[in-house]
Amino acid sequence: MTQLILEQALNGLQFGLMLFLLAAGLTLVFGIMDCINLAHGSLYMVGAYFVAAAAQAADSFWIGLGVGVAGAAVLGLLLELTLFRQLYRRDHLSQVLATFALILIANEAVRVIWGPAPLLLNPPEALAGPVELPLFGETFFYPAYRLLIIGVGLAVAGLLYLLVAKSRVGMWVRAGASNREMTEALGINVRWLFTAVFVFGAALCALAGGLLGPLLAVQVGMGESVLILAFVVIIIGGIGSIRGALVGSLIVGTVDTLGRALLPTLLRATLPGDAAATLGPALASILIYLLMAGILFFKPQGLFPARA
Amino acid sequence: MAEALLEVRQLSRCFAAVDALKDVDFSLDAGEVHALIGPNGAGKTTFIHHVSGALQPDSGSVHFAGRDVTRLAMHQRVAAGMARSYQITNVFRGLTALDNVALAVQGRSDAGSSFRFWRPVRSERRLFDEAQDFLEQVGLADKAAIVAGQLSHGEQRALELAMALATKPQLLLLDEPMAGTGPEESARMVELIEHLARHVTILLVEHDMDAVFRLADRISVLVNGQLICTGTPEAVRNDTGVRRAYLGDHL
Amino acid sequence: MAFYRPTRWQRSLTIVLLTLLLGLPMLLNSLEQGFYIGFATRVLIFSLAATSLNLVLGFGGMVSLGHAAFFGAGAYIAAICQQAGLSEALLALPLAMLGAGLLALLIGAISLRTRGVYFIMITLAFAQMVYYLFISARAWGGDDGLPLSERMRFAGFSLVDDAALYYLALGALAVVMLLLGRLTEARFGRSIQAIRENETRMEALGYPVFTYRLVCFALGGAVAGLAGALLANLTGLASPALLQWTQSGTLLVMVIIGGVGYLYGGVVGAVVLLLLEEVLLGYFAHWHIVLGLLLLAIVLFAPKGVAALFGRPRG
Amino acid sequence: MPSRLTALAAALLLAGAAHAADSIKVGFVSTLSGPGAGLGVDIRDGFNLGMKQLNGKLGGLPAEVLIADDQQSPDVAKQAADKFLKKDKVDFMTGIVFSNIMLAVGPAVFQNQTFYISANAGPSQYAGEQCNPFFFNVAWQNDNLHEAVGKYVQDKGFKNVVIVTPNYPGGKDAVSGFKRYYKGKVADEIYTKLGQLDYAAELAQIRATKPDALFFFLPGGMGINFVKQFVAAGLSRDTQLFAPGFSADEDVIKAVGAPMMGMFNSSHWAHDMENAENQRFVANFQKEYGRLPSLYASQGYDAALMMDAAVRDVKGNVADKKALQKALEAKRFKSVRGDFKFNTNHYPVQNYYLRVIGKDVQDRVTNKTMGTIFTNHADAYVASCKMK
Repeated sequence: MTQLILEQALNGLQFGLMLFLLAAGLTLVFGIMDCINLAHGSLYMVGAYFVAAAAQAADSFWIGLGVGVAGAAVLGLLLELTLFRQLYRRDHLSQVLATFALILIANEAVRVIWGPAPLLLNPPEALAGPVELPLFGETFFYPAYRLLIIGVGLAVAGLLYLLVAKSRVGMWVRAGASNREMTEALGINVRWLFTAVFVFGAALCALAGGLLGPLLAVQVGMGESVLILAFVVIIIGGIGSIRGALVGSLIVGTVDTLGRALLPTLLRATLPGDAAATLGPALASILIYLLMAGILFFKPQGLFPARA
Repeated sequence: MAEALLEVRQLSRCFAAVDALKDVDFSLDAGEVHALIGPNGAGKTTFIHHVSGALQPDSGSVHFAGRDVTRLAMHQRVAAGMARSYQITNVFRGLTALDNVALAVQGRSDAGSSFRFWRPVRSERRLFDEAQDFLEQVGLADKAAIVAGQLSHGEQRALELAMALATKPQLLLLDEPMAGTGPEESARMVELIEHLARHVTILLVEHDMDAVFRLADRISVLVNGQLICTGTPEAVRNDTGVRRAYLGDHL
Repeated sequence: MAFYRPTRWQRSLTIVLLTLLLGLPMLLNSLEQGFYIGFATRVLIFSLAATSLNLVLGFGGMVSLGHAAFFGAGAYIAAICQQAGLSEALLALPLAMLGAGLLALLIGAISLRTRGVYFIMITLAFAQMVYYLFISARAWGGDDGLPLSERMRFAGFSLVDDAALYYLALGALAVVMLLLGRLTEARFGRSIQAIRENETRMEALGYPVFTYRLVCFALGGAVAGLAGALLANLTGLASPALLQWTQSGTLLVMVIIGGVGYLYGGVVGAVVLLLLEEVLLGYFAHWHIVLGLLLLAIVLFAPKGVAALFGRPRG
Repeated sequence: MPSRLTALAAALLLAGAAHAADSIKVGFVSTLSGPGAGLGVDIRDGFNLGMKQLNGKLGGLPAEVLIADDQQSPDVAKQAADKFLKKDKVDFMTGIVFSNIMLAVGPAVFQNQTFYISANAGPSQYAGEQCNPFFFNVAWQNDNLHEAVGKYVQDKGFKNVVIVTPNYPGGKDAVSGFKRYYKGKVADEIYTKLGQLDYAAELAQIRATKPDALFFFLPGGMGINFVKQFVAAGLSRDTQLFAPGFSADEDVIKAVGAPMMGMFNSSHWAHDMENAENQRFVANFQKEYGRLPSLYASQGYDAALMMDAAVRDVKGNVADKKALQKALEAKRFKSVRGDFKFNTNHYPVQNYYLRVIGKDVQDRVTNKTMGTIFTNHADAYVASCKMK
């Protein structure tokens, strides 16, 4: 039984860290530029397509990942310079409409370029099998590729934490998140800070898209469902705070995975047969929304509000 | 002494280690004009926010007409008869002056509920006539059809007064009515407040000392969130503590 | 901002349009194009749904990105009524409105405690929660949605014939537009518009601002439920796709194209969008790119939307 | 402004009014995007290959095939079908992949008295009490392939089996079919979300139950991801994988490759069948599309041939529904999977074969036919079908 719990916990950690890659970019764009970006999911999708296409062309996962992330960063730069600079000053309604339009354009453009069927993206050959670790007397199997994802996720989280907490640029980012007007007044070239944050967010999206591509499928519309989870994460964590995004994504990741895995078996033990069958999946899928509503009830600004 | 209309007991509130208000005791008798003065940042506007319900205190209580209103929301205190104006003019800039006041009349509990979905408001003559009266009271009778945004600053302050009056309050909280008004506009505002004082109790927060000493029956002085003295204008003028903490030596 | 006042010739235009629409089914049948009666009914139903969002967004000032939850809930309630044997629309439609209205009351009570961006995201998240609730119950058809075995009857008249359902939808839209027209000019309408403009000032005038917004949000939800119940009858299926947040986005697009805060904003937006889709789909399979570019143009260059040409705010 | 709108609408309608009387129209609605896209694309390519061989004619009359993508959503499928039935007034419809979509679209098609030739979805409902004279299935009844695997797993003496299938009608048919012939212990029945792609949680659960065999029915992209993750989790060492033909065919093999080696599955068709019709089909398909045909492609191809034979039988008079029904039931065409005949509920009665995935003579990883599990096997629901 302990193996099951350990494996599900690792699954939760892996899912949480991937959510963090998405939530980090989203919460900064939100916190600093006060701009709601529904098209963040589309950046994740387009990034995954870049990675998949590059991986197929170069016939190597790693080159594909590198090229894909760089391509997404360039796309992020173009988008930021042309559209988002106009949007920062606009009201939230215009931001919602403009970014919703971006989703429509992105989904159709991908369908035109790569066709409606999903793209094939295989993990690197070396990591296709499981890793065997001796644990509590038996050997514990865990897919090597998922361990890679956990590793990359932790590395990026560490890098981001150092960048935001310790570096000068990070200080500007935090200042921008808590009070944008004051930051501008202090003579920081906020325009380029916004661009840098947006591009960095886009790159993180592509990284998540590329890493999750082999586990999920690189297909049209893959961004929409994961976007909701990213929103829930930054609501829980507190808009504009990297720490909030990290804690929020780990909470959502583990609660969602453990809920989906353990709840049905838990309910089956307690409730009569068919009630558990219907209640189990229902409760598991809305667990994180109940969690969000609960947290907001006590802390309406999320756990670590950037804006005091 | 007349039964106190408003009583504030041991009101304290701190914002992240800054004691904005510290154990403030304050009382206001019916029919009185009680001025609250103090240097910038003394906590005057914070005090009014707590009396009007915009902010909740850490400790202490607010009693109005004998009832403990500390936990009541702002709109409930307004319904109980407490109206306020804002330091920075806060009117519906896109609506005509008449519509602004009509909204205030419509909001009153004795003017019928606003949860009405059928009868067009334009057909409720009584509502607009009453609004016109309040405009007359503040001298804006001829500006009824003008959009509030196009009125002069002084006229907008007067409009805000009319809206506060339209809620038929027992107590009127005036937050620096003279702020930003020119000499003859503030003179007209003082006359206006004198006229209003005859039938409504007023808590006046103001920097303009001439207006304060002319209008106030009693004056309280707030410095660094603490009430250092309350009394007649003469008593306050000669109080050494006030002089040193607030007016410096030249008064 | 000023209180919304329809222009003088808007009333006469509405009457002309209404008579035209009454004759449409006969015209279509004579042209042997029965399919377009169903399409016209779909446009009427989406006009109703977009108008319900316009009440919440345009007049109430609440940017809700979860309005599809009530639209879809209405469809599911109709399907569940039909499954339970109640196939009389005269009862099922009000039931759908009541159910969706209560759901809106519940979600509104929690969401309206927040402001700005948080409100947008919380309505989005709650709508997603409603989506998961409906698709996880096997009794309600799980992922495939809940089919209606056959269309309901309205006061005894069967709705199986497309024209009958068309007239029911037209009647519902006409009644709602009449009520909404009155509401916006009545005390409640002026109050929520004033709250939209300056919430603190209205609170300082003694208005229980939270309650007004909640009632407006619930009313919008109820009308969306009505539209959902009608759509379930048209398509014969309460489909989970109705509850998805991208559907909320589409309704939002309709209101914004049509003109936020204009009485006919929802109707014009729905007509323009659905007609554009029908016409363009024939010639350009990837028409969403055209729609996306059109929306960007509207946001950047014409924020007031199409209906701005109709009811210019007076004063 | 609105008056111009209604004028535009009227003009548009007149353009669509002209309707060619003497040609055959086929409405092809299928899943061409999303995880199930591979299946829909194969059916379409198979159907188009059939039309190409009949040089664009059905029963001698010029034929027009209208194609629409249902994006694996019952809602979109209903709208597309409604347009084909009412606006384009098609004579035949085909192409749907998933049973939940078939059940959503069926009623409108039958009410419109249009014949539906299913090239894949064979829900138990249309084989049993809801059977309909206007519904023909040229592929199979959903349960059949699962029954065949159930019988094989039972014969091979596996004792502790886990079943994994999506939570939709097709999935439920799979479980009932498998358990009709497999009498051993079922350790766990895991229902996943239709379209789910990450099976980490389910795989951990499977590892905990330690089954000796695992039967999964996950079509298209779902199957691809499941097998890849199953092998990556190291479960393939001590658990033998079984699947019906449509979770282990060319589309899955092309994506997963070597890890599929040694996997048993059942099917009513295999590309290495000797009959002449099949050899010609496999050769032409490879020439046309450069890949081996999957069983979906063979069903799409058969659907085209079937329509052609029926239209020729009624000499083009598709308006006579009774005659057309008789012609379809007579099945005067030679199917690529050898001979089969229709049961009273219009579902096929045919053989089911055992296949195993290995390397063929050109060293390609593909299916090899091993033997026959069922001969002239009928579905289990025909008794409750009261169609005269």
